[in-house]
This record gives sequence, structure tokens and C-alpha cells, in this order.
Amino acid sequence: MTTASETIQLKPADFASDQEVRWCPGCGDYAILKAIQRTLAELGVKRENTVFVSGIGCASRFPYYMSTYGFHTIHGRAPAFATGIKLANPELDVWVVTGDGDGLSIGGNHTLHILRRNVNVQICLFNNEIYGLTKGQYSPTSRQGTVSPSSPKGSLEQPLSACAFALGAGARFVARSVDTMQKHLIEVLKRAHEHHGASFTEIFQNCIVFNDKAFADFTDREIAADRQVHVDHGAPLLFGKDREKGLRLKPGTLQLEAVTVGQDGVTEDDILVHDEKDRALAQLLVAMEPPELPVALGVVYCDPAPVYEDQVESRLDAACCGDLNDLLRSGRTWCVDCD
Amino acid sequence: MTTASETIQLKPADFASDQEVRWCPGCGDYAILKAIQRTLAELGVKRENTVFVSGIGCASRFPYYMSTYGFHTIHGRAPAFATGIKLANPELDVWVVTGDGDGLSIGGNHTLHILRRNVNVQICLFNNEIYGLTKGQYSPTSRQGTVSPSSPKGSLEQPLSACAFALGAGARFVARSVDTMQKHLIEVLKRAHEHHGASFTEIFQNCIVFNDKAFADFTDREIAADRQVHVDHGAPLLFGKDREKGLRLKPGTLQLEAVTVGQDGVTEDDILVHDEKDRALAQLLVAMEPPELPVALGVVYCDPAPVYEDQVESRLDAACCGDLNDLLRSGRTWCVDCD
Amino acid sequence: MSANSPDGGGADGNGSGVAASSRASLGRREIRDEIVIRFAGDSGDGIQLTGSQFAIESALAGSDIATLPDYPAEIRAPAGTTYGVSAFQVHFGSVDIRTSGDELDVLVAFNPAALKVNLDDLRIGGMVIVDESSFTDRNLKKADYESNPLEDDTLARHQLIKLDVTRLTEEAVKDFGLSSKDARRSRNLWALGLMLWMYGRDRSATVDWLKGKFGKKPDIMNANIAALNAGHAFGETAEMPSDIVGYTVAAADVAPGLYRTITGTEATAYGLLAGARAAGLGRIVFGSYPITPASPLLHAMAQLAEYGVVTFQAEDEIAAICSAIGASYGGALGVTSSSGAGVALKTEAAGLAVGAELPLIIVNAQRAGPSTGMPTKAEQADLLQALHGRHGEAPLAVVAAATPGDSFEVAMEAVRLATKYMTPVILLSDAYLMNAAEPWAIPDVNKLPSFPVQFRTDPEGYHPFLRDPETLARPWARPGTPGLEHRVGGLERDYETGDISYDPENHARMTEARAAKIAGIADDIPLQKPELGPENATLAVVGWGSTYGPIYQGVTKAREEGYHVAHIHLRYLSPFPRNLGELLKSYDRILVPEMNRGQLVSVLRDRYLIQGEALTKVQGQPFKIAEIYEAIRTRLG
Amino acid sequence: MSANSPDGGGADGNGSGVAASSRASLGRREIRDEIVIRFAGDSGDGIQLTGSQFAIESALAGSDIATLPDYPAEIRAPAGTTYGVSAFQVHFGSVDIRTSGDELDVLVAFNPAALKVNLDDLRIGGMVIVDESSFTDRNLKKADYESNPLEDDTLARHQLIKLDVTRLTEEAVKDFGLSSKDARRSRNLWALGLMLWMYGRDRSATVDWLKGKFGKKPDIMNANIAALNAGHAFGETAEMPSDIVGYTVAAADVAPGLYRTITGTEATAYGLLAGARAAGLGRIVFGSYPITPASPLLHAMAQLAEYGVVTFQAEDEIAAICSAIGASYGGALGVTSSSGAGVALKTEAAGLAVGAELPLIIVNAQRAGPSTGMPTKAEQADLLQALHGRHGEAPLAVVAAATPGDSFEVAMEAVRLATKYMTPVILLSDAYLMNAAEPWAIPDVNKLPSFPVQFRTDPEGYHPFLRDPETLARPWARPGTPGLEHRVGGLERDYETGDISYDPENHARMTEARAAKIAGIADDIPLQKPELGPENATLAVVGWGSTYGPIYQGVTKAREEGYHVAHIHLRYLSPFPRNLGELLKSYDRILVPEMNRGQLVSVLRDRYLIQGEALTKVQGQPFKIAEIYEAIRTRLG
Ligand SMILES: Cc1ncc(C[n+]2csc(CCOP(=O)(O)OP(=O)(O)O)c2C)c(N)n1
Ligand SMILES: Cc1ncc(C[n+]2csc(CCOP(=O)(O)OP(=O)(O)O)c2C)c(N)n1
Ligand code: SF4
Ligand code: SF4
Ligand SMILES: [Mg+2]
Ligand SMILES: [Mg+2]
Repeated sequence: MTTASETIQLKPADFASDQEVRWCPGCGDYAILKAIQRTLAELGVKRENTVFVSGIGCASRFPYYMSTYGFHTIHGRAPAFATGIKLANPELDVWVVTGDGDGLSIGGNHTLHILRRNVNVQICLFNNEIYGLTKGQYSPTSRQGTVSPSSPKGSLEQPLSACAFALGAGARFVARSVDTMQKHLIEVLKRAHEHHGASFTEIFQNCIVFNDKAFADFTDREIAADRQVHVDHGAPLLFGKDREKGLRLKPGTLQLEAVTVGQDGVTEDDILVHDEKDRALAQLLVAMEPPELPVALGVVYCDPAPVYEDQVESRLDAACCGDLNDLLRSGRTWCVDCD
Repeated sequence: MTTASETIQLKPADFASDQEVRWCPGCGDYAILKAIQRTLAELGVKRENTVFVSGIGCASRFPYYMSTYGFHTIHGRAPAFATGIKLANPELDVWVVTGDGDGLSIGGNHTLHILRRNVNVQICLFNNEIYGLTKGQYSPTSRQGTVSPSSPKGSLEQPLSACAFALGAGARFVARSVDTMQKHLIEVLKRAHEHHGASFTEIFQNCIVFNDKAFADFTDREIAADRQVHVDHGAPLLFGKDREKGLRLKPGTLQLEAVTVGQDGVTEDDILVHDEKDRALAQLLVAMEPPELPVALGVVYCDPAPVYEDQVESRLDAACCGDLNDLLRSGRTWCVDCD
Repeated sequence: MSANSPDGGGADGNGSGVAASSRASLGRREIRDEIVIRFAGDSGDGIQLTGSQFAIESALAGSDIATLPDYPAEIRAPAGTTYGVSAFQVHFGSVDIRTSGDELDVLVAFNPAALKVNLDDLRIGGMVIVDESSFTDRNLKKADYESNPLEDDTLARHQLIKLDVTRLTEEAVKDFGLSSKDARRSRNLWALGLMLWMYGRDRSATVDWLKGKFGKKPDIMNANIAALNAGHAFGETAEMPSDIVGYTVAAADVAPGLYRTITGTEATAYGLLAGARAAGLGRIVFGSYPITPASPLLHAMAQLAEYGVVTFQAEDEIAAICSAIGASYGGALGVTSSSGAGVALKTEAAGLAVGAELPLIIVNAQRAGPSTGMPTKAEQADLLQALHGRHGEAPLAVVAAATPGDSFEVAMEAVRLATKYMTPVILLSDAYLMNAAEPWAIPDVNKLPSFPVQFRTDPEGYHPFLRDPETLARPWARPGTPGLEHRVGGLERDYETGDISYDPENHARMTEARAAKIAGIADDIPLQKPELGPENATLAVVGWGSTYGPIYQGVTKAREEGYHVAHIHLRYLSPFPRNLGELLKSYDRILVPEMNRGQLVSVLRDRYLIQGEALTKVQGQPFKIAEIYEAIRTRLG
Repeated sequence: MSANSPDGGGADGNGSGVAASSRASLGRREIRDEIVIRFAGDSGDGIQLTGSQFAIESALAGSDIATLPDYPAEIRAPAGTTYGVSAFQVHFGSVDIRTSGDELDVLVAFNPAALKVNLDDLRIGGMVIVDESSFTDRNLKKADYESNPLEDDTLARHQLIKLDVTRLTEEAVKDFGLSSKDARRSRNLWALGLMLWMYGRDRSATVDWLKGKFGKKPDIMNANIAALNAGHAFGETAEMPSDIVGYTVAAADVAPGLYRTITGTEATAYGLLAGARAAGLGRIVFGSYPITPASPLLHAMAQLAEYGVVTFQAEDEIAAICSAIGASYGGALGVTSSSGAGVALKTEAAGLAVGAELPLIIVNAQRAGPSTGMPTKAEQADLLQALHGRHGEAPLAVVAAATPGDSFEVAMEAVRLATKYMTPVILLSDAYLMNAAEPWAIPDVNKLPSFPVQFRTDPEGYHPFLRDPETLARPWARPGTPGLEHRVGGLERDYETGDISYDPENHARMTEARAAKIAGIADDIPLQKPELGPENATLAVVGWGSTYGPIYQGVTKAREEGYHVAHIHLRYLSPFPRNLGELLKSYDRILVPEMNRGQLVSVLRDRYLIQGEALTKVQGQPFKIAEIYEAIRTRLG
């Protein structure tokens, strides 16, 4: 609990609750917690107006560590609770924190439908490609062959791409970042917050205990530049240490390819320019996988559409304020012994 | 019930059960029933080897009308039952019949995961863009503004595109047809059956009672030729009464546009050739909406991948046949008073 | 009718209660105390509106009434089939009417299938009115009649009135230039006109209604009015068969006031709304997912946007209840509704609402199970699920509506308990109650009780789970309130601080506190009184929910015949009223009629160690008055 | 231990059962009947393996044993914190051991947090062995100690043995060139060596195990062996403090046979498998979704592909149970498992399995609720949910395991009932049972009972819901069988044909048939016998599930002291054994200890109208023997 309303600008630490943070030492969740606290401070939001809603999982412990309002609900259902909160009070600033199991396994359908409805919440999916809290079973995003207690010989299932799924669900904002990329993450989260409507941000998060280095193939310092493309609306899709590489459409196809500017006659003009309103481009970008293609990070897609609860509210406002006595008497009535 | 095994080729009528069909007169489900019975006859499958699994809804009454094995389960969960059946006996030929509410509202998550896992079943989603059985509430595929008992002022929600969703889920076979297009539907269903892995077929189905003519804007005879493109692997994406129209990529973009061959210098060479292994193309095709663009029908995407239960079986075979006594004695044991 | 609510003490015990109609010839009109009439035909025959109009006109004429629609399970079955038959039953009279009636006095059957399906319910000697022109070979075959029942001895024990309604209707409307199909569609109004004549009812409300409804299609409107008048005139004039007699049903002894008919669905919707108003809550978030027979409540709530009701058609029942809980966390009144399978899906989240101690109302329109069961049929088999169907020790309050109109008060009460005790409340209704209708004395909203919620605003000493010493409720703190930022969730919480706690003693303490909170509600509800009869009679017939009507009437009849029997009706199932055990022990015997295999009786046996006896009926249908009466008679006779 | 299963009649009542250890000095070794020892430290300290090894060596030495691991709720808490403490308890002795022990005789604490968290459980006078080098200021602070408990009077009532285990270990392993961090990691083996010496246990099984485990890392292997030996030598040699004494625990009186230790999880997995074999089913489809404390069963089943077990990690619990039902429809044995919230989610589909009458096993590893509750803690609060937690009248069979080893037989029995009666069976276990371990006399699979399933193959007269006149089970017809094509589902079915039916009488008949089928199982299970004591004693202590151990021992102790008390243990909760009511009525008083608020007792009261009394403990922890004993004493004393 915190003391009364504040008018002064809050610092990141002001968004920390008094509860001891209980993730494993070295867990990527710590960095995300820090980034979100910073994001809120930089955004200058009010604690009392902010609600963190989560399901169950390591990631979903998140609300306990925030000095805002918080609801640690049940496994997979956070989007439904968040929708209810927004329908009760659309003024509230609602963040949904979920994991790859919570949000894509048991909760996949709710993630789907909150995106489709475009409820104005920020969904942050901490993807560590594993079930952390239940001690390391493979998740829907785990790579094929993941050895885990429930898949001792390696998992057989095709992993789900969180962002491809979100786009298929009709999401209007899809972004990606990495736990360790504080600055990038904060910028992405600010964009997510700014977006009016449901935003879906996949945050690659390292589970040091059960899936350590799951993202090393594109986050390791030495290779990061070559294995990541940071997308930015209006800017060419360049990457590499010296931004010497870029993405273009393989001529005559709908496939992206990585090319080097200056090689084989490729010029900067051949490089695709990121258009965050282009859903088809977004689909191509989120499907990229290293080593052939870099992982796309940043705001991959952003194209606002009408917000569910805005429409609900305007309907209510338009209808407003019927008299209950009139309602009860609105159908056919008759009077016994009335004069 | 039917009598013992058959070696002779069965006729469509042989796939009809003795139960009276109880859909509303004029319901599109009748035509689909006929098409599926024909498909089975043409495929020459055995009744005893075929299982129809459904959830709840008008569409989901389907199994009762088939003389095969059938399981009318609970709302939304048919894919999970079907998965269990395949895991019990992968030899069975399993069809899942579902509706837009059953398969995309309550059951969205199971549809997602059976597609992702690529279980070898045929999923037929009868999309009438309405909840039929419960008397006409809007569904996740209902167009915005649908007036229904639960949305008396019109629905507010962005509809889900069943096929876009399936592609986002990682489906390896996505097709579309229409209840009234018997020949087309049968061909598509045969392809779905032939596909080894989970096939997803969206069948536009007219609910004459609660959502009549929902698809008239592209199925009415007069306009059908201009509002439908029948995709066919390797063939150019032509449509129109005289196949004079075609689809091409708007130059320099990732967007499809409809052009007329012979106009504005457009030649047949400019027209895209359908490649059913091209996921990006599939995504563009399923996103097309009339009147700007024709509705894509046929096998939009087909690119087989390893099948879940095949992998399960090969693991089992590889492991096969441990001795239970050995198992119980496999850890550390000790003997009391043994000699 | 519900001018007297079930626990209101039963002021008007004057009704004879059963079809013991006194026959006195009065010119061409005989006198009847009460009549049960059922209209039946194809779904497309306009049966529902015919029946409702008949009911309205009867109510306007001063009768007490109860009605029950019966929709076919199929959406729209082929015309003429037995499974496509739609029916509407009206029970009306000058006496106290509390059920839609045991047996039919009159069956109006528009086709052979309607006759086939409904004939069994017609009493011996009852009247059956048929449209003979629909008894074609084709229709007879569809209804699986081997020979024409109008011509063989099928109807030997009934009073058959064969009329060529189709032809008479076509005749009546021929001036309006309708197609013969459209002309035929007025058949129902012709029949309605005849029945209104038969029971001396007015037609003006129906005429007004037709004008409103078909104002934009004057041909149809005029044709319908003409058909209605023609049917009426047919009765009035000499051309009618000699065996058609008119009846007089005197006005019932109804308390003065303004009335309307109300279904359980409507009353529940209005009660929730009135409850929210009484609690000072401007907004209800009603999260639901369609399911028979609960969907009509969703539809009714969807009409109430004007009154601050947000309906949310969720992707499934889990999302529905979760959205409602979220809404309550957000400071609105969260309500969810479902039936059968859908209620089962809500049990996990209901447990969270118990643990997080948030107000929530779960309306369960019970239907016949298990599993999909018989979705349109009523059952009371979810009582034990309501009491125990959650994992862990997860106590909550359970109330049940007795009649359509009673649903209003029970829904209000559910809101009161949920908000005062920060608890989920399950409101049990059923397929019968939700669809049935009865006259309802419209209350003045301003005179209803109020129980305003006190949202916590003071940060001083605030801990989210510190309980009110009296109610044991935790404070309700709305997000948006500065200084009350807090976290709730499903993990066990410390009694004092509300922080997560795994402490064994604390868990025991919290478990007890949650149970004590619910148990304590017993101090805040009326003591149990018999609905009929004295304490310590020989037999108490104990019921809950929609068995109210038949039990009330069955006991009434038995008491009139001198049996020493009482009727106890339980509105509160968790907790029970404080004095229930004592009250029950004052009787020699306890009989518990239930539309299940004996669920309430098992709870009573456990709680009070009384030798209660179950009277069960698991047929998807309400008890008949006669069944209750017989059960009493055989036990006391 | 479970060489005698709970309903096996209790042949060996010779154990004293409680910590009444006789002390006879024998050179430097004193004699003890039984000892409870707990190893505790950080999650990274290797506590679990230390404890398991100690248990194994004790069992190999002929002791009866019971063990219980206690994992921290957090995955990997920061080192040194109280909430990161991991523990492993071993109860062993020459007497009959049936619980993991009430109080600790010995606590081995590797750091201050471990001391802090566990000290309360150490009996007065008990021994605490600490690694003093870990009692640094930093660690003391992390454990919230204001001053060093080794120096103030915290341990005044205990026998403190301070050893610099870290230094002694480093010393012992210094020749292997390990990093000091790695060297420190052998501390647990040093301590294990000491404890093995103290209780006169061998080390060879541990050495073998280390060789197997670290064969590829010879440095680590050798260092660990050296540490083990050094700890042992420390006890043996003169350098040890004078207050360390060795003990002799005689071999227990154990039935001859081949033994292993087994957890409830393992026994359940093996029992399911053995059951499937006994039923002649070559394939189990195990559909599950991870959840504490049920996940280990999923993990165990995932290891059994070799034995025809297909594990399916579904997207949620609903898909998990549905896949299992689908598998049963497909002709395999469908099994699902979960706990708490996950079980709640399965209730809708369980109803379908009841309606469709398909075999299914639902394993519920109960944990403390409501809602997420305390996920790692045991509770028995899902009994009423198991019995009643479905919509509609949806009876099924419920059985419960008493001990880890008993889970094997109960799981087999669940398979027998599910396949013979075509019904879902709920197998209740709990967090305690699943994790606890005990020695288990390994059965010869070929000598286990067999109950082969007869799949229907004959089309003649086949109707999918025509019942076997004796069992009332419908036939099981596998898809793939020619001529038996049929449809099943959740809608009510006709008794004769199996077709969908809305007929009221049929629904009543089917409802009764489903109930009668389950009730009839009572004829196919053993009559209830007291586990201990005679019929018609003054008091019967009645339990189910994991309260078995403490009740058995508590009653044993009371009986030794002359109290006229019996122990009745229920393995079958639905239906109850035929004679249960009669048996219970033979006692003057009934006491029902439960780890809930009195669920079984409420069912017994309802069923038999007996004045049962609840003894409840809702702390997420098993009863202590002393609690049971005290409850008996105060009632009879
Ligand atoms: C209904 C239900 N099913 C299962 C669980 C157990 N459970 C808790 S968290 C979790 C998965 C966590 O994985 P993820 O969402 O990826 O979060 P992470 O721990 O990896 O952050 C599971 C299966 C539960 N609490 N409730
Ligand atoms: C758990 C559960 N929730 C709700 C229902 C009610 N219900 C039955 S079918 C249906 C929707 C049907 O819509 P759809 O799947 O589109 O099928 P259609 O009837 O249109 O063919 C619903 C909501 C149910 N039977 N079970
Ligand atoms: S288990 Fe993994 S995700 Fe969970 S807290 Fe530990 S490191 Fe983080
Ligand atoms: S309601 Fe619609 S979908 Fe259902 S049977 Fe009737 S026409 Fe078909
Ligand atoms: Mg995860
Ligand atoms: Mg539909």
C-alpha cells in the first residue's frame, strides 16, 4: 500500500511495492520489472489509476511487485479480467502481464479475443519458451525437441509464433523486445501505452533455471547486430554492425531476404522501408528466424482501429439514464382497483 | 447402426444414418452433409474406420446423421477429443465438424493447438457467422453491426477471419468453400482428406433462419464470378465470368489488387500464379474481401509438415515393449529375507 | 402469482387450487374457477403470440394467471413434424394460480403433430379444438398417425370440436388481397378470437397490439384484426356448433395495484438492476455466453444499456465469469449467468471470487443434465454443485427463486448479500422459472429497500483483507482511489496484511473466517416460517426453487381436506436460516419434493440429522399439484 | 510402509508407533526404536538427494521408513532466504512406520534460514546439527535473525552440535583440485556420512550411486566420495565432540520380499499401468497439463512410452480431460490428472464421460485451496467436489489412496472400476501423498489380479446404451469395429436404442440407471472392516486418504494405552461399502479427522444419520499422530 494521491512526478522506485521480489536470481523478469517501472515513471502515470492484471506463472507474479492496483488472477484468464475491469471503469490504465504458457497455452483463446475486440490494454507476454513456475515443462513456444520433464525425449510440437498468432487474431499493435534491452524495451512499452487499443508486446525473457540462453542465438552480444533488425516506422530495414545489411523482397516472390548493401548491386533503395501499418509486411517480419534472417524487434505493426470499450461507452452515453420505474412499467400493464 | 464390414464400394446414401435430419428446412448444413457423404463415397473409405467428432451447435449435430462412428461432445472441445482418439488409434480417419461459435469462440484455443500440433484430422468449420443453435446471437465471425438478441443495437466487435486465424496458428492446410458449391466443396474436402496432417476447411454455410444471405455478397449467382476467385495450385489467379480479371501485387507493395487482363497494359503474365506452399500469399488471399477484392475459395495453403501422432507412434515403436516387472524393479531395491 | 412472495406468509389461501371447477349454467355461459388451456401448432403458426395475447386479455379481465411457453428443441423443424411443435399454456382463474397447471382443460391444436404431442396432457373430458383442414394425409403421416384421429376413437374420452379454421380464416380475410399463404397465417388470430369469446374476454388489447406491430403493413394488420373478429363472431353467432359453450371466469381476488406479466427472466434482469440501484452502483457488468435456457437473460440485459448495464458476450463462460469478477474488482457489480455445462466451467473462477472476496452474482438457470442432457428442460440438480462444486473450502451464498415474480426479490437480495459480504452469490433458477410468466404487482422502485455500498476511500489503516468485525467482509476499494493501491489474488493471504501467506495457522484462520462470514449471513436473513400451515404439524413438505407452486397448491389442497401438513419453502440455501433445524424438528415427518435425486434432503439430513424423505422427479418437468397432493395423502392417509 | 495395504487387515500391529524411544547404552551406541531426521538447507545444497540417500541406506539396513520432501514454493529463491529453504525428512525405525513423523529428533541445518524455518518442528531435547561456518552475519540477516542463534538461548532446549562442515569438507576434498565453490558443494555428503555413521548405516549404496551419477566427472565423484567418507570417519574417530553419540536402530520386522521406496506419484503411475495391463489394454493415453503437485505424475507417465503410455501435454486441463475421454472412446484407457484449479476445469467434461458412459480416470492430487490457495500444501478439501461437483445428476466412482504405496493398488482398482462399469473414476490423492515415500514390497506383475475388458464386436443386437444386466454397464465398442458404428454424446439417450431422447420417463429411467450402476459397485468391493480394533468399540476414528498414517498410529497408541477405539479407513468414497452404515452404527461415537472442514463426516451424517464428529485441520499439513491421539484421549479419557 502507498499513501495518498500524488501530484509530483513519480520515480521508478515509487512504482515498487513493499513485497520482496521472489524470482530466481538472474531471472529475466527482474529486468522487465525495472523497465516497466521506468516506463511508468517516464510516462508520468498515476499509481492509483494503474492496474496490473496477470494470470498464473512466474511472469504473473508481476503485480505483487508493483505499488499500483493489481490482480493476480487465475491461469490464462487475465485478458478476461482485464476486459471486465475496463468495462467497469474505462478510465483505468490496465496492463496485462502473462507468460507463454499463461497467454498462449491455457489462455490462448482469451488473448485471441481481447486482441480481436481491441480492448485498450497493454498486453505484455513474457516469453521464456518454458513453463517456469511449474518447473520447466515445455510450452507452446518451446522449440521442437525441447527436453523437459514432460518431454524427456524432446517435445514433438511445432512451436507457436506469438506475434504471428496475434496478427492472425487481428491485433492492431504487435511489438517485440528483449528483457535485457532496457532502452529498447522501454521505448517499445511507451509505444504500446500510447497505442489506443489492445497492444501486444512479446518480450523475450530468459528463464535462467529452466531454459537458460533460449534466445542466445540472437541476443548474444557478438552476434546480436547480425541477428536482430530493429524495425522503425519509415526507416529502412537495415541491420548489422554497420547497418550494412538490409531486408528486401526476393524479386518476384513474397519472401524476405537479407542482403548486403553494396554487394551484388544492392543499393539502399532496394531495402524495404518499414511501414508499421502494413500487416503483410508485419507477417513477414515476425516469421523471420535466425540464422537465415534476423529477428525483428520493435513495433512491428501498429494500425489503430475502434476500441471496444469506447464504443460501449458511447452507446451507454447515448442511451443514458433511463428511469427504472418507467422500465418496469414499459410493457403492457393493468390496474386492479386503481382509480 | 449398420451391419458388418463391407468390401463393396459404398454409395453416398450408405453414409447416412437412420436418424432423421433435424436442421431447419433450407439450412445450408443439408448441402454440406450431402457433400461429405459424397466425398466419403468417392474416397471409398470404410464406415467403421471413420469417426466424426463435433462440439455443440447446429453444425455439431452432424455426427448423428452419419452412419460412421461419431462423438457429439461438448461445446468447443471437439479438437481435444479428436486428438485423444488419434492418440488411442492413429489408424482411424477422424473428421472434426464445428461451427464458428464452437470452433472460434469457446473452442478457439483448441482449434489453435490442434493446428499447431498438426494432428492428422480434417477440421470442417461451418461458418454461418452466427450462433444458430442458441437462436441467433452474433458470433466471433459476425460482421460488425450485426443485430442479434445479444447485440440489439449491433455488435461492436471486429470479426475474426477464420482462415487468417488458422494461418496464424501455424496451420499447414487451409481451404475454403461454400455450402451450395457441391462440386467445389467435394474437391476441396478430398484435398483436405488427402492432406496428411491437420486440415482446416472453412465452409461458408447459410443459416436461413438467423443470418440468411450472409454470404450473398459473393455467392449470389449474378455476382459470384466477379466476387470469387477459385485458387488452384500452379494456375494464375484469374476470375470473372470470362476469367478476364486477375490478381496481382500492386507494384512496390505487398498488397493484392484486382486487374483486368488487357486493360491498362495488364497481360496474363502480370497475374500472380497460385502457389499453395506460399504462406505469405495465403495470408493475402484470405484477407481479401468483396467488393474490392474477390473472396478466395479453394485450397489456399497446403504445405505438409510432420504429423504429431506419427511422431508419437514412432517414439512408441522405438521404445516398444518394456517388461512391467523390470520397470518396477528398475530403481534401487533391497531384499528382506531373500536368499 | 407473486403479489405474495413465497416468504410473505401466504395471505390468500382462498383458492381451491385444483381443477375442481364448479359448473353453473348461466344462459349460454357456464362458470369456471380456473382453466388450463394450451395452444399448440407448428413453430411458424404464431403459437407463442396467440398464447401470450390470451394470457394478457385474461389478466386484463381480472384473472390470476400463469403461463408457460414450450419451444421445440429444434430451431425450426420441418412443418408438421412432432418435434417441431410449439406450445403455449395459460392457466387462469378466479382463484389463486401458482402453477401453469397440471392438466389441460382445453387443447387448441393447429395440426395433427400438435395433437399427437399434447393430447396426453389433456384431462379426460377435456376439450380439444382442431383445425380439421390441416388433418391431411400428408400431415397425418408426418405426425405418425396411422389413421385420422378425428375419425377413429383416439379422442373418444375428450370433447372434440372440429372446425375448418383455415377456410373460416380465408373467408374472413378474403377482402385484403393476401396470398393464400399469408391468409392462412391469420389462423391463429381466428382461433384466439374464438377462445376470447369462449372465456368472455375482451379483444381490445390484442387489436391495439396488432396495430402497433403491423402498423407499417396495413393489409396484414387488417387481415389479422378481421380474423380475430371473425373467430369471436363465430362464437357469438348462430353458425357455431351446438357443443361450443361460453364460460365465465370471475375476477380473481387480487391485491390492488398496477400489474404486468413477468417471466422469470425479466424479473431476474429487473431485480439485478434494482439491486444495483439499491446498492448505489451505477453500473452492472453482465458477462455471459449464450446457452439455453439462460440466454434470454443475456438478451434482456442487453436491452438495458440505458440503465447502466454493460453486457459483454464473452468468448466462453470462463471469460464471462472472469470479466464479471474483473468488473467487481473495478468497482462495478459483476454478474454472470449460465446453465448446465456453462456453470460447470465457471467453478474455477468462482473459487477465485471466494478467495479474493469480491462481490459476484452467478445466475444458474438449471436444466436437465448430466452433460448436455435435455437443454430445454428444467431440473434442480445443480444444488449440490452450487454448495460444493468448487475445489478447496470455498463457501459462498446460495439463494433460489420460487416463482417468476419472486426472481425479482431474490435477485435484489443476491445483490445485497454479494455487496455487503463481499462474496459470490449463486442465484438458482431453472428452465421452467425463466420461461414461465405470471402477473406481477409492479413495485415503486423508490420504495424498495436500499443498501448502499460503502467503498473504502480512507488509506488510514487500510489493509485489503482486514475484515469488518460484524460482517467479516473485507473492504471494497476501487482502483482509481489514491492511497488504496493493493494487490489481490488467489494465493492465500495474510489475515492482517493481505500479503501472500503460506503460514499454516493463518490458512486455518482464513479458512474459518471465510466460512464464518457466509455462516454469519444467517443473522441477516429472515427466520424461516412455514409458507402454509403451522409449526409442528404431522408433515412438513419442504421445497426450494420452482417446486414452490405445485407444493403450495398440493399442500393447500391437502389442508383443505384436513391433512395436518405444512409447506416450508427455502429461499436461502446457503446459509440456511438460523432456526431451520429447530423448525424442521417440530414436524413428525419431512417430505422434500425435488426435481433431482434428493439433493436438498441430503443437506438437511446432514445438517440437522433429521430423517427427511425425498420425493424425486427427474423428468425435465415440474411436479404436478396432484403428485404433491398424492404424496401427502399416501403418507398421511 | 505399505507391505500391508490399509484394508489388508493390519497384520503387524507390533510397532509402538510413536517416539517412545528406549535408550540403552551400548558402548558408544545407544538403541533407538525410531528416529525422525530432517535435512534442511538452501535449494542448491543438495538436500533432496542427501535425504533420499539416507532413506535408502536406512531401508537397506532393514529399517521401516517413510520420507517426505519439502520443496520451497519459489523456484529458486536467493540463497540464504527463509523462503528458499528445501528440506527432506526421513522417519525410520525398527517399528512399524506409517507417517513421516510428528516431531524431529534430529535437524541438520545447513544455514541459518534452514534453522529458522525448521526449528519449531524439533522436539524438546532434540538434536540440531549445524554448519557453523554458514552462520555469517549476512546469512543471519537474510534469515531475519537479530543475533546468532548458536550463541544466544535460541537452542537452549535442544542439543546443539556445531561443526564447521564447510571447512571439514574443504579439507576432505582438497586433493581433487576443485574450485572452493565446488568443494563446498560436497558439504551435504560430508553431513550424510556423519549421519550414516551416527545411525550405523552403510555407505556403499551411496558410493555406488555417486559412481553412477558422476561417472563422467571423476573429480566431482571422487570429491563427493571423499566427503562422504570423511563425515563418516569424523564420527568414528576421536576428533569428534564428546556429545556426539552413535545409535543402533534394529531392523524392523518386515515381511520378506523385494523392496524399493516408492512415492505416491510413482505408485500411481505404476498402478495405472498395471491396471491397464490387467484390463488387457495395451495403451494408456494420459492427457494432462502441468500443475503443482500433480505434475510429477505427468513426468512419471512421460517416462513410460516404452510401456504403451502416450502422454499428451494438452493446452489446458479441459483439453487434457477431453483428450482422455476421446482416447477411451477410441478404445484406449484415458487418464487425466490435475489438482485444484485444474480439477475444477475438468468438471464439465467429466459430466460428459458420465453421460456418454466411457471409462476415464481422473487423478486429483489435492492441494490447499480455495482458488490458487497454497499450491504446494496438502488438503483434502475436494471430496465433496469429487462427489457432487458436476452439473446435473452425474454420479461416478470415487476412490482414495491411503499411503504412497497404497496408491498402486488404488490406481489398479480405479482402472478395474472404470473399465468394468464404463464410468469415470476419481482417484483422490494429495500433495503429501504424491511426494511422500515409503518402502514398497514389489509385486510380481504376473500374479496381480486381472480383469480383461471385453470389447464388443458382435453387431447382433448391438445398441450402444443397452446395459449389461448385472453391472448395468453399456458395451465398449471400439471405432474400427465393423458393424458397430454408433454415435454417442452428451444429450440424453434412449435407454433401449441409444438415440437422442427427450422423453421424460426415459430421462428418469436413465438417471436412475446411471445412479444404480454406480451404487451397484458396492457389491463388487470388499466389505468395510476396521483397520484396527474391533467392531462396536466405544469410538471409531474414521478417515480417508492420507490421514491413514497418523490415524493408524494415533489409534495404535491409544489402544496400547487401553482405550476402546477402532480405526476405520475408507478407500471407497463412492459408493461406500455395503456394510458401512451398519458398521459405523456399532460404535458409540464416531470421530472423523479430515484435512478439510468436515466433508466426509457430512456425507456420513447424511447417509447414515449418525452423529459423526469432525476433527478438522486446515493448515496445509498432515495431522500429527499426537493430534489424533489427543483427540481420542480427550473424548475417551
Ligand atoms: C488452471 C491451472 N492450471 C495449471 C496451473 C499450473 N501452472 C501455473 S503457472 C503455469 C505455467 C507457467 O508458464 P508461463 O505462463 O510460461 O509462465 P512462466 O512461469 O514461464 O513465467 C502452470 C501450468 C494453474 N495454476 N492453474
Ligand atoms: C459450455 C457450453 N456453453 C454454451 C453452450 C450453448 N451453445 C450451444 S451451441 C452454441 C453456439 C453455436 O454456434 P456455432 O458453433 O456457430 O454453431 P451453429 O449453431 O451456428 O452451427 C452455444 C453457445 C453449450 N452447449 N455449452
Ligand atoms: S523459474 Fe525461470 S522464469 Fe521463473 S523465476 Fe526462475 S528463472 Fe524466472
Ligand atoms: S438455426 Fe440456422 S444453422 Fe441452425 S439448423 Fe437452422 S438454419 Fe441451420
Ligand atoms: Mg513461460
Ligand atoms: Mg454458427
